[in-house]
Amino acid sequence: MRHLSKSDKSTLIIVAALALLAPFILNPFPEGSALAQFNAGYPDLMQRFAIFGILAIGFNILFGLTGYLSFGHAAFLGVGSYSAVWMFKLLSMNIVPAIILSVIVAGVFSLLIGFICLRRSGIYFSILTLMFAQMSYSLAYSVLTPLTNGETGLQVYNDDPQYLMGPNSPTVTNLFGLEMRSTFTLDLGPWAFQFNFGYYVCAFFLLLAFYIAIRIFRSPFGLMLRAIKTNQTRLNYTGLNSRPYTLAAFVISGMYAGLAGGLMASMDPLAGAERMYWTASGEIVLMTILGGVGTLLGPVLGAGFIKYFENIFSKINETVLHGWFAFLPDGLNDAIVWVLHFFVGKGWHLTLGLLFMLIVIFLPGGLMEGWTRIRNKFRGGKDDGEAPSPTAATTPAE
Amino acid sequence: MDAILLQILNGLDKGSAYALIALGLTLIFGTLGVVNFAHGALFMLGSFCAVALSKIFNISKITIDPDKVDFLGNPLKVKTPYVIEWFGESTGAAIIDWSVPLAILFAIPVMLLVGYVMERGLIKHFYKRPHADQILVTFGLAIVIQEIIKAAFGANPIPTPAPDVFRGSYDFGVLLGMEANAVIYPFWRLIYFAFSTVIIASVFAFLQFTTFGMVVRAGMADRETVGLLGINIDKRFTFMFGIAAAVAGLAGVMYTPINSPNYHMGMDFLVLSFVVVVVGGMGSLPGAVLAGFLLGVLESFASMNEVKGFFEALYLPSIDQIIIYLVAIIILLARPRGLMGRAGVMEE
Amino acid sequence: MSKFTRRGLLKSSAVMGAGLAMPTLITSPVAAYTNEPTGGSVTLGFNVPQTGPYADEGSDELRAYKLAVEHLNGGGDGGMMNTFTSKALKGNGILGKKVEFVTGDTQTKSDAARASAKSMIEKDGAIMITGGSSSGVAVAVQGLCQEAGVIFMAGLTHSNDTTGKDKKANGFRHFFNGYMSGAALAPVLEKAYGKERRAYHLTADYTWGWTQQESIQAATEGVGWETVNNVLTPLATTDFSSYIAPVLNSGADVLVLNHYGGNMINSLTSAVQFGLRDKQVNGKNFEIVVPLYSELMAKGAGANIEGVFGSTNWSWTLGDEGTKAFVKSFGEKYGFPPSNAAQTVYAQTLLYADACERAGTFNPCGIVESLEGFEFDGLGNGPTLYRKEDHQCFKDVLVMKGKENPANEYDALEIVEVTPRAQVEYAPDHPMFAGGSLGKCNPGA
Amino acid sequence: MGILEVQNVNKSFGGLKALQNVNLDIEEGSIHAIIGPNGAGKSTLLNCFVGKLIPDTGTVMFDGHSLLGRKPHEINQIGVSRVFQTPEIFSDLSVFENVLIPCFAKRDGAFTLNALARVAGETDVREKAEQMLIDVSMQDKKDMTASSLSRGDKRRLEMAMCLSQDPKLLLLDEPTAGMARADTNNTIELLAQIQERRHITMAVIEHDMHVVFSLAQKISVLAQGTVIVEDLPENIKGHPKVQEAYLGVAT
Repeated sequence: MRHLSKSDKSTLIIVAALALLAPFILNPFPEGSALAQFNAGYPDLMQRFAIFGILAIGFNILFGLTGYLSFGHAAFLGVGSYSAVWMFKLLSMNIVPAIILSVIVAGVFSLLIGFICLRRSGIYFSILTLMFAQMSYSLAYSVLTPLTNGETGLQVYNDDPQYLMGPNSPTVTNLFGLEMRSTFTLDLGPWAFQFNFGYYVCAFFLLLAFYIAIRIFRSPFGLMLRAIKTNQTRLNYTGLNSRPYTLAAFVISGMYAGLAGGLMASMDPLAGAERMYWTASGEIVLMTILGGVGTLLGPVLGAGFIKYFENIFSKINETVLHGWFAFLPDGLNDAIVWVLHFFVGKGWHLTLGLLFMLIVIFLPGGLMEGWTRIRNKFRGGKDDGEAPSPTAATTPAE
Repeated sequence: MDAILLQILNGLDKGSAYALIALGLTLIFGTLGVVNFAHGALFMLGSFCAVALSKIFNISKITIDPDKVDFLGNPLKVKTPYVIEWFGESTGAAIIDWSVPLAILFAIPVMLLVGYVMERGLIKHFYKRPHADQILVTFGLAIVIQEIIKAAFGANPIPTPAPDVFRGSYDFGVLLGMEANAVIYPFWRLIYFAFSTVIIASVFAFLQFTTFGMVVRAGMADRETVGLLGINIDKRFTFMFGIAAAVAGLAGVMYTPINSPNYHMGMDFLVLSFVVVVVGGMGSLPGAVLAGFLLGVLESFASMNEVKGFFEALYLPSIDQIIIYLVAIIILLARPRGLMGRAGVMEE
Repeated sequence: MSKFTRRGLLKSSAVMGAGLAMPTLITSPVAAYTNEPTGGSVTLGFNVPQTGPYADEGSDELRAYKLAVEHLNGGGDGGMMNTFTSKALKGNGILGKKVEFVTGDTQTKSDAARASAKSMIEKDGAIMITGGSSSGVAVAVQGLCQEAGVIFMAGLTHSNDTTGKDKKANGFRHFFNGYMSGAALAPVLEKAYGKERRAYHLTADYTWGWTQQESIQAATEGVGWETVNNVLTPLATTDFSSYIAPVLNSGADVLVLNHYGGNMINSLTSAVQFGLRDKQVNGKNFEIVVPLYSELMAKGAGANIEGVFGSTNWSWTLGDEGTKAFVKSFGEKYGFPPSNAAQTVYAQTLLYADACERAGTFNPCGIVESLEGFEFDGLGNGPTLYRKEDHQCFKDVLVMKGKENPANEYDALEIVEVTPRAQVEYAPDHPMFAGGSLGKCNPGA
Repeated sequence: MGILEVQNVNKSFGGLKALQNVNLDIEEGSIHAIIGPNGAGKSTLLNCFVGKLIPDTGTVMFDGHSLLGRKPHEINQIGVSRVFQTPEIFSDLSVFENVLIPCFAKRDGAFTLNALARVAGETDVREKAEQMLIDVSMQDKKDMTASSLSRGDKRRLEMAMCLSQDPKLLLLDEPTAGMARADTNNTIELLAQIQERRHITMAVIEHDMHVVFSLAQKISVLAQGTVIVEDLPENIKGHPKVQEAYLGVAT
């Protein structure tokens, strides 16, 4: 902490506060109310926010700093998950060995893939990573079924060896006995706030990941990575070979992805091959760009944004819509519901697609740019280093 | 021998589809410098032009047949398509039967318009933006187009067969003096191959032999200089976007009888078409076509039982799943800019 | 109608009791089992694909779920509740509690399906999860429900594994499986095409494909057929031409397509394009078999399915009373007949509600007990048994054929034979279902 | 013995002979200009210095090392810095960060895993970077984004970046190309100052005679791929061969 600048420290503290109080912040609406549909403060989604936040932060270390756009990052997430589940199957349901192994395996895997892919740059690099990820997916889905359990996904069975399982060990994922799923519900008036142990484990790792990311951003290493993005020729004529730097960034972000994968399996001990499909990699890219490439907080926001839509908007069905507009006369109610039903429930993809377009058209620096703009309006234009990277913000849409 | 011949046919056929899509992608990239993730969606839109036309032909007049009942016991509603009403049984049925070829005429103006609107309304504003932004916005657009089609036509594939005369297959084996059924190939796929070849040839001829095309090519090589000559290159590039959309659309129309179209077919092709473009070399039209055919043939050979068996003996089962990627990776490692790419294009 | 969950009700009343003026801290009362309903309503979670290739199948399942909820709450004409042999359901909800539901999108991905099921359990307080249209999803969600302590009533899942090596005490499957398809199809195929046949299998290269292929191969070899080759096709294949092309020269005279959904539509279309069905091999007409049919697949494949044999769980064209009642209420509400996916999820919902009534509790363990070994009729499939050993329903299986001249798009398939239950039964420890165990019912909490 | 020695270098592309038997000898501590009309082979020669092109025959030796086929970072590591025709700077970064990078590179050398743990702005490196900015009088523009600088300032920044590595040889490729007169004069002045203060050897490839004659201590004239004259500036001015090469007067 002592190495951080003042503004970084305050960012970290804000993130820590947000993470700690997430069960309150994400549950603003009382339970009975119609708006309770928009509450996101339940364990699974909060865990996902944190996990995908880690993933996006890690991706941003590669893409945001070096400009190398990997289209295959989901592969490392998948590999991390598989290794974690294997640890559950072989040792015990304690998440510590699982998370350690998932980070290591993802690191080794990304070293291997990065070593090959980083021989090329630009779109050639992107397509190479994409192809490696697609191969991993195809193989995991079919040929490698003994290792991955294919279509169904790898899970823990009763007859697995679990060599470290004592007679009294918990049969669900835990941290030295503390179960990930244990939740304490605080009923406060009409609100019910859920404090889930698993979520706080994820939040701890999120903060750790965030802190490391700040350190990397502010280190000479981070500076070199940003130099690679803006001008490789100059960097080479400064006596530096950019390859080791990009490879290190690639491996670090691969390890972040592995950590995310390990955590995902720790919260829910199942690893499916779809986790590695190219659309999953694309989702990571979208999260990062949507939030703000090269910013510290952006990727976390982007991850939250997409996961929120996936989990909240997809669950709004016509019955819910009718409920909301029940106060309107029948005809009008039906008309509104008819229009809205294209955008929620089975139409949530449409809303997401439209929002992608709107954000990238009007906020070239992603959500972080929106935030900076709003803040500048109120504060009269002070900037303390969390502005989106200049490349993303130089050209407005028109 | 017969098996190899068959797979060459298959490969050329598949390859022609890849080449057509990659050609359009490269046209857009080469002229406008835009990475268009919505190109697969344009292909899909083309297919749905054919579906829509066949639905239009099937718009029916509903009469009640009191003698028959439907599954609920209500009087049966009999549907007679208006085209049959108007043009008589045989002509009407023929029009419906020929809806896919007729859709070509329908798709060209529609796709040109779609391309034009897309370029003027959206893509234009992204020329100077980073490629990542272009990817994001076109990906968003692709999702939106898909979802609109899904809302209108549903998620299930919609069978849109070729005209009756083109059903069945041609026996090449007999032609080459082999026994019957040794090498047979469906008529419609042969037509698809021929059609693609013609379209590819026309695009090249257009760029090579017309003044318009020459200006566009010059613009692709050096946009500023052409602009300095007082030529409005932007207008021509917009038109090329329309052409690329139309090429994708036509590829889609003709593809409908081969596989029933569905709303996400564009995404299925997207990854592969990018692989094709990159293997061909970013910005190279001949490269895209060459890579399309190469990967098509390769994929077909990899799916041969003999080849699969050979790799299985080497403990490499399911080689057909990954062969394209493997070969593409090797090509990219051996040739840094794909088969025919230029230096400095999208390498930053 | 504003959405009042049982939780909201509980809390508002609790607050009133404690006095509105002071902010009050109340921790949840200890429940006997996960999401024990305490208010006047009970929430079911319908988890179906709403995006992705199976979205239409998901929509059809949702229609059936809504119909079932309406019937359970005493609305509509009661549908199959009137023909169901168990008369425990009274049309006043379940155990007197009004039935409400929440929906989620599985996206046909295990991850997304589990996320959406979790949110229904954790956020909406769903007491039972049902749905799905692929085996991967069904197995993944079934595992989740076992851990969370809620009941899972599987929707469309055909893999042997769902009630084989991945079976779970909290999970129940009404739908049939790959083994049953094979057992039902083989005799019909023998009758139609003879004993002397040589089959060529194209199989989707993943778990469901493998188990189905294994089942069909075993069943057809049982009636004397020979298996020439089994070629695995990658899941992502869209153009099957290169797999179809060598079939004709392989000496085979039957092509078995172990594909589902888009894969099946595309492979069948390719096979027909290559003119396989117009050819003669070994002096016999070349034939194609699609072991698992669905109405939507038939619709997607269009005229290509004419004369092609396959199997389904149920068909709206059946003549029994249950079927008639269901088709009538579904058809009147939505204007077209239901698919077999719709029927299975409707039946599952009714079966769950009925089990609650008979057990007198929502406790998963009570429900497991009352569903295990339960015999019933009147839900469209004839006399049916929920087997205790593996939670698989045993009932008649339909062998279907693509109709030559369908009258309309819902009439693409016709029933060839209703294979009696006895013929498709197998021992719980049959090798294709070996491994795994139900474990103990888990009430959670 | 000069610090950069070029001996018998030949390079041809297909039929075109771009360089024919080129010999050069750049003395340590001097400013040596290489001039010549368009197409004389200046760029080809420069590319042979930096490893981008490998001559068909001949050697390019720098301080006892061959430069042939070396990668840019290796060439830099043995003491060659390069100023480009259009300034190559890290345009997305701040002016200070631009200078910080070569300072770090000079101190830490190649990548080590250790670098991951270090923190930015350690005092010694920061001080050096500050000093470099003062040397090119840009300390007041320290926090500006590099891309927003004027052309002349970009050139200064690039110079500062090169100098912060204490090179033995500075290669300058048309350092004043595309500059306004005032900027050009500033750049000349800056180069002269640097030469005076640090005695760095400079090889200037240049078009602009004004620059060449204000700076160079020795001039080589390249025409049609060969060095036609190598002499002191005052002797070059009226040299008939030079006039012929530039004006194309037939003999």
